[in-house]
Amino acid sequence: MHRQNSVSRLFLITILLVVMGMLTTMCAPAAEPEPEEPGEAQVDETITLAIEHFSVIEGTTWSGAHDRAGKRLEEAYENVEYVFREEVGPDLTVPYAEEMISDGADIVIGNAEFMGLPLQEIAEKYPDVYFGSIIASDLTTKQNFIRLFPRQYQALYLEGLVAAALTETGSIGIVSAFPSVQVIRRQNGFILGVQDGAELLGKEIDIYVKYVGDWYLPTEERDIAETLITQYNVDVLTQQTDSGSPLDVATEQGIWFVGKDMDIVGFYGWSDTETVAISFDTRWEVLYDQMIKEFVGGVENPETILYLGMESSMTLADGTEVYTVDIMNDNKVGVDAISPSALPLIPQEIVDMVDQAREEMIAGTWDPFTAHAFVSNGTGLALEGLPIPDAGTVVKEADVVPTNEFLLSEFAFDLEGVTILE
Amino acid sequence: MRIGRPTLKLQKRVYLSGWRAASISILAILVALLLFSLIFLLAGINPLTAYEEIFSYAFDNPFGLPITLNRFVFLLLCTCAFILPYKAGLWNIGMTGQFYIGSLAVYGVLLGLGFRGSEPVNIAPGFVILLMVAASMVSGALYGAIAGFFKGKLNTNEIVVTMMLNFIAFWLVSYMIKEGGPFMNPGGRGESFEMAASLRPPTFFNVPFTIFLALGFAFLLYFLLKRTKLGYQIRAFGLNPTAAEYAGVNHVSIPVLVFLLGGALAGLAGYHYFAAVPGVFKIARNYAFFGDLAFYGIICGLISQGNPLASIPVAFLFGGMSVGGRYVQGKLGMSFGVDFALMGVLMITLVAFQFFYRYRVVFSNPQKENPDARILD
Amino acid sequence: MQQEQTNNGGRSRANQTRKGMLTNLQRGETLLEARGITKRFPGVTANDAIDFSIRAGEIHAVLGENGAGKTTLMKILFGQYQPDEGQIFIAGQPVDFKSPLDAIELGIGMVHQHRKLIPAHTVIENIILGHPNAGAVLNLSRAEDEVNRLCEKYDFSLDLRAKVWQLSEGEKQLVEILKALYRGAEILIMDEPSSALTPVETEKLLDSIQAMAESDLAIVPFITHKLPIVLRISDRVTVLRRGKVVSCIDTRDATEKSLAKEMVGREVLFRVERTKIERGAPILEVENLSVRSDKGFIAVDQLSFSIHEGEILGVAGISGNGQRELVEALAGLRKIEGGKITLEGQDITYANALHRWQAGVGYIPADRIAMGSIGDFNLVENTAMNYYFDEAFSKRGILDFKQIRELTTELVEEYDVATPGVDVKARTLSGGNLQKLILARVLSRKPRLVIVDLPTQGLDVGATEFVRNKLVEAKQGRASVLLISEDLDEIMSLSDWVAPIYEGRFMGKLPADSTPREVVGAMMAGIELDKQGAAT
Amino acid sequence: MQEFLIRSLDASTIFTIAALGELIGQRSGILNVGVEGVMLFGATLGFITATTTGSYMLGFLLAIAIGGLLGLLHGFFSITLGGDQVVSGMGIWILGFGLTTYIGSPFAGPLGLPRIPSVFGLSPFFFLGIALTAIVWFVLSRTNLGLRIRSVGENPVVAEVSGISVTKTRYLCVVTAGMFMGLAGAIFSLDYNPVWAYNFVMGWGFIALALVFFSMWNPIILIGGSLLFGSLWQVSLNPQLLLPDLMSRYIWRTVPFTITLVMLLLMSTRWFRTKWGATKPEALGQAYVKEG
Repeated sequence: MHRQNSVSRLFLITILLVVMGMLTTMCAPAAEPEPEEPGEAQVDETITLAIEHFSVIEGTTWSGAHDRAGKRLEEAYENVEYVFREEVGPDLTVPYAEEMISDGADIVIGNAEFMGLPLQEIAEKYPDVYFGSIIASDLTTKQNFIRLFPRQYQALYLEGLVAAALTETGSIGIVSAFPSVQVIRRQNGFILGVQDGAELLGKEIDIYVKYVGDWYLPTEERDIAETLITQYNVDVLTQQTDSGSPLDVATEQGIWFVGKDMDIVGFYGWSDTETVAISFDTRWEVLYDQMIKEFVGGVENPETILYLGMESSMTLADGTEVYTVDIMNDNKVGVDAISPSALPLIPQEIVDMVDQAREEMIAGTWDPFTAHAFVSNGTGLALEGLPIPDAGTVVKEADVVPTNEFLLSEFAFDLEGVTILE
Repeated sequence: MRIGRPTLKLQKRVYLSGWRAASISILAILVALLLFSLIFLLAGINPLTAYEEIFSYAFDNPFGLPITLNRFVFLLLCTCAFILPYKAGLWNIGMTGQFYIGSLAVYGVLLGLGFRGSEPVNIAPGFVILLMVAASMVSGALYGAIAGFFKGKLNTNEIVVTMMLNFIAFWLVSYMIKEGGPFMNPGGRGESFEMAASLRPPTFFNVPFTIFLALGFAFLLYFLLKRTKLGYQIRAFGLNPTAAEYAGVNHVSIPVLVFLLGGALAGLAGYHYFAAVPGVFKIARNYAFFGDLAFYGIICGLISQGNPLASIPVAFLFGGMSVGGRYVQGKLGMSFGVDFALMGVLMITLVAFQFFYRYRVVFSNPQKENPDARILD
Repeated sequence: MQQEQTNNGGRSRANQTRKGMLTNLQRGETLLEARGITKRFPGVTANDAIDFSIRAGEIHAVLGENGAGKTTLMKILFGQYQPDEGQIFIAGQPVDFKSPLDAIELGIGMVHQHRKLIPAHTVIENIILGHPNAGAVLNLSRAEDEVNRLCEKYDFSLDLRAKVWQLSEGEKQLVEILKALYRGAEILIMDEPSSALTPVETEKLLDSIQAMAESDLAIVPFITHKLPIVLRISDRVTVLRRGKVVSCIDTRDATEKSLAKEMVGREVLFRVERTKIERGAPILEVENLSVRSDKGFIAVDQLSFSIHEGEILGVAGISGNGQRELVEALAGLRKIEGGKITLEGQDITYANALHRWQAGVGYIPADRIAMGSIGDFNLVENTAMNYYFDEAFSKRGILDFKQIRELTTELVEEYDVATPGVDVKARTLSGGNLQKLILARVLSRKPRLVIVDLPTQGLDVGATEFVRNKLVEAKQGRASVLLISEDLDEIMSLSDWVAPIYEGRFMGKLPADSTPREVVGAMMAGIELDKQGAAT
Repeated sequence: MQEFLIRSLDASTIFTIAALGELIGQRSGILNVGVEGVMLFGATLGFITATTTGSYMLGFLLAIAIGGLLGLLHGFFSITLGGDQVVSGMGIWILGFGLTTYIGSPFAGPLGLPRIPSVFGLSPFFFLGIALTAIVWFVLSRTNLGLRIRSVGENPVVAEVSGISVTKTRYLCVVTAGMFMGLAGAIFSLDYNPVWAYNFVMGWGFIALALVFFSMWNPIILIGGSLLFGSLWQVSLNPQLLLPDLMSRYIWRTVPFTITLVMLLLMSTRWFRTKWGATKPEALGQAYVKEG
């Protein structure tokens, strides 16, 4: 009896699915076709930029910045259209990409490195499409598969200078995800800034890094931020994680916060300049802009590694020129981005130094990673065939230009002077 | 009281025909979709358009259907992993953990054979694939069996044990793939090393061979429960453990066995998603997402009322809903979470409709039934 | 509709004003009257136009086979069920019970056959549960004082702080009576009050009941199958059959035989023919068996005995003296603490339940629903409980349900199980039919040792007769039978040997045909007796 | 060290209040495995209300109300409809996870209100937690209502014949339980971590559920368990403060769960049960259908 029961139930459910399927297919032609906008008859010249966001857009700095980049390009160029998918997992990467391509996407970006491999694999199948993927450490490319990343360390260096000036306790804390090349490289930029600032001001400054274990663990991030403040006397806090919790802790505890990836005060209004002393903004649009230009130009062999810094820029629809990365806070850039409440606390020499270093980086005449020696702290992330250099090892001398390859895939040790907390 | 007003009376069903059960399920799904229309309406979207997008993408789209099928295989395995203990009266909330551990075992095999991203030499890829499948199942089984063993031996609540094991497994994966862990990606970016391309299993329309395994296991499970001695013992134990024990069914080995077998299937889901689904081929950084997805196996198992065959269309539907829901959100520019919300509403509606499997509503007319209005004072 | 609502309101007001009215009544006046009570359940009419009355000061017995509608009627009188038709009157006033609360308020108390107590709670907590004057914050010492006063009045002794699970069955019943009295019961409905009590406890109970009836106008309708008790104690007796009142007579006009005839509708033989079988080889030998209870104390204490081929050993005792543990240890369901169990020379001390089934043990448990059957399985699947492991019914791990189905059909026929078919779920069977099915299932395996625990508890006369005869048949088939029962008549009439059990030990092993009933009764209560029956 | 303790206590407070709710429900025989879902609802709706109206009070009230409402829903499924309680609980969890993700997404980010002031350095809810524990303990063990609740959870048939409405009592408990869980969720999102983020309760509801089993249905042991878990949680996040260089931070993170597991196993042993007389409400998880 029971058997009959389930079999016919199964049967019915199958029928339901079939019926639903039929309904939808039958409905499909009846459904109104996408209305084509009358003005844009020259379909061929429209460039569709498709971004696959690995996370949610709303309320995140990383995907939020990519999303804004897409929208800005759409505004800046009449013939650029931006489409996207959110929270794209590895299994969705290819189907979504192919679906968007079938809908006319010309450039497909995966904004997390795990999308690189699958996109790279279908690149040959779609020779007329440019593919792009974020670099965290992998540098493999193909003729139409481009790796891209901004030199965020430049802005982080400037933030470090400000942070050094602001700390009174001499302790700066970083709530960090987990050791990886990307995280360590960015932290190193910040560390160099702090150290230069400390030297200039004759301060003793400790930098504490505490890893949470993942990019997005709001509760743990909060708890760890609290630990840094209460146990390590940190009075300037920054993060290499994705949730808003560390910022909230800084607000609550009345200490300075240094932002990352996006101008959260100006863009999300999550906090104000009473807490956020400085932040930096990543303009992915500069990188995409270069890809679009090459695409429009019909370049068959575009540049496949785009590692752009402040020297590169683009002009937005409203006429402002934006650099790939820049310090930014409350919609102001450059030294103006330093919080008005923080500014009085910062010695003029630091402000000058920030300004000067920024100008030189925009001009492309100076770079913190070129200028400084890389001295190992003996900590970091041991990669395959790349053990962490012993503490004190000078891996790179000052004023030597590090290769992109080194920075992007091998720079996995912490710089001397930082304390990594277990 | 029944006096003077027409009443709805509930009658316990003595017998539920298959057609009725099926129509109740379908009605429940329709009601859920109707309820969810409200959310589309609030977002200013025509529900019909939305559902058309959802269903056509999930079930009738060359790009969407493979995702649906891949999710379906995953869900079906997790559903079967839930069903077997469920039939023995036990709740496996630990598919997530078993799935994680199964995934780890797959990459453990690769590491052990020295194929950390490199191509296998001297060993046929087919053999390595076989090893990976076996490892995922064995490890998932053993991890699952922990809960079964403690349930059988100490009568420890298996819901709580499997839950704790989920949390533990979650962090074990982190340990293995991050920061110097044995499976760390060479770039150290929070996911495991990539599986060598030659170890990718054959696919049919972008769906790996695991679909046949999953379907096969569902049928096997159905047969096991229906016809075999073991299945009989499991069902007896599930309906009345005391009576089963009286009849000689071992109260330790049954819980261990069902969790062992259930864990094996959940472990296989680890192989499926992280070593067989196109585009993945590594323990993904967002492995927690798939861990959460495994929970939907519970829902599918409950809706199919513990019937492995009924769970096939149910898992297919839920796999499609998760894919279509996500798609429609991006397509129609809704805020994030449509897919989760849709599955939540489906779930709660189906829970409510469970009632109608057991009762039927009878309208009774008091005028006819109670001629004496019982006015007595 | 409006009018009816007013009536509703009026009725509940009337209920309130009548509170306590029963105390003013005189002996012999009709307290409670039920007219034309009809209650239907899907498929059955449990009560069919029943008229019933209770007078002040009387002990009124309600007799009937299982399924005759006694319990339904009592539940209606107690407000647990609402009748479909008919009306209840208290002191001449119509009343309408929506829940037991209404009945309790009007002075009706109920002592259930299956104890309605919470084992994890203390005696006093059980007594005050639901009491309207318990107060928001519990004042246990005040309640204890009040209950102690009641105890003194009726000469009960009870530790009010003890947890109920620690009490004996007799004490538990006392708790129920006290609970009803503490709530001000004037009418006490007792369902099978003497089941699970020792003869000694039963005597004491009957005395208390009589005392209550005489001194206090506590009115006690008394439901039982036990005719001697009915004859001894009641003033009037109402006999129900198939939901209808067959007769209502003064007890002094009734005899055991006449009542039985009315209950069953035909003549009943009360004696099962005891056939003597030539004493064969020992089947079951138990040496120094010790078993612990769930609570961890020794429940079976160094027990040694043997049962020979073709013998019935009756273990007489009040539940809770280790019978359950003994039976479960023999069936392989409970870990033993020490000792040795041998079945036909084969050591099965550490064999599990399955091995014991295969070795020839057949166990018929006391709890037919919780242990003996699986309610959601159909009859075929229930039969499979004792056959799934049988090589004859499975091939390479796959069960041959077709064959089991045939077997079930045969058994259902042979054992006269009343069922529409073998595809119905076991839960739809009545107690007697379920027991027949279990019996059929177990005995058809031709076990060498039959362990049977409370085989006729809760069964009606017809089913009881059937079950007992089947046990005797098994014995004639040269099986040995271990019979556990609380019913001394059953033990005495069926067994070859009687072993009264008390606190985990046998008080002796006596030949059933030459031992006076009273001796066994006394031993069950733990009194050491010599063979002559005098206390030592 | 002091701050470390404070964080532990703050976390324990949330476990305590959510678990207390669950305990009340379970004592009346209703198992609600959807604690996480109710907490997510309470947290999200409380957060949205507070952030849009600027009133903490409204936020908490709404969270408590939605908790009660979900309790009512669970009650409707498991009491009135007599459905399987685990099924209903799972449904509530999945619904909570799904709907709050959708509803809350537009509100992602910090709350943007001044912090709730602390009392003696501790969150005021810590004291509320203690008070609620004491009240729940008192009600359950010393009052008539408590006796009723316990009776309904132990044996609803007995309770019913004693004149107690099983349905009413269970509804009362399950709604109260939901309110506690909703409140716990709101404390999480308005006080403990006032930043809305996707699925941010991250399993704390499930931990609360485990704590109830751990507590053997005793509010006093429950608060002990919460404190233990809260401290373990902090230790596992900050091993360098107590036991540096012992093991990987990821393995540390498994410690609270492993210890909970070990404790649960220990409590399941015969030795422990006979010694401490652990009492699971006998009717837990069983539907009660009134006869007749």
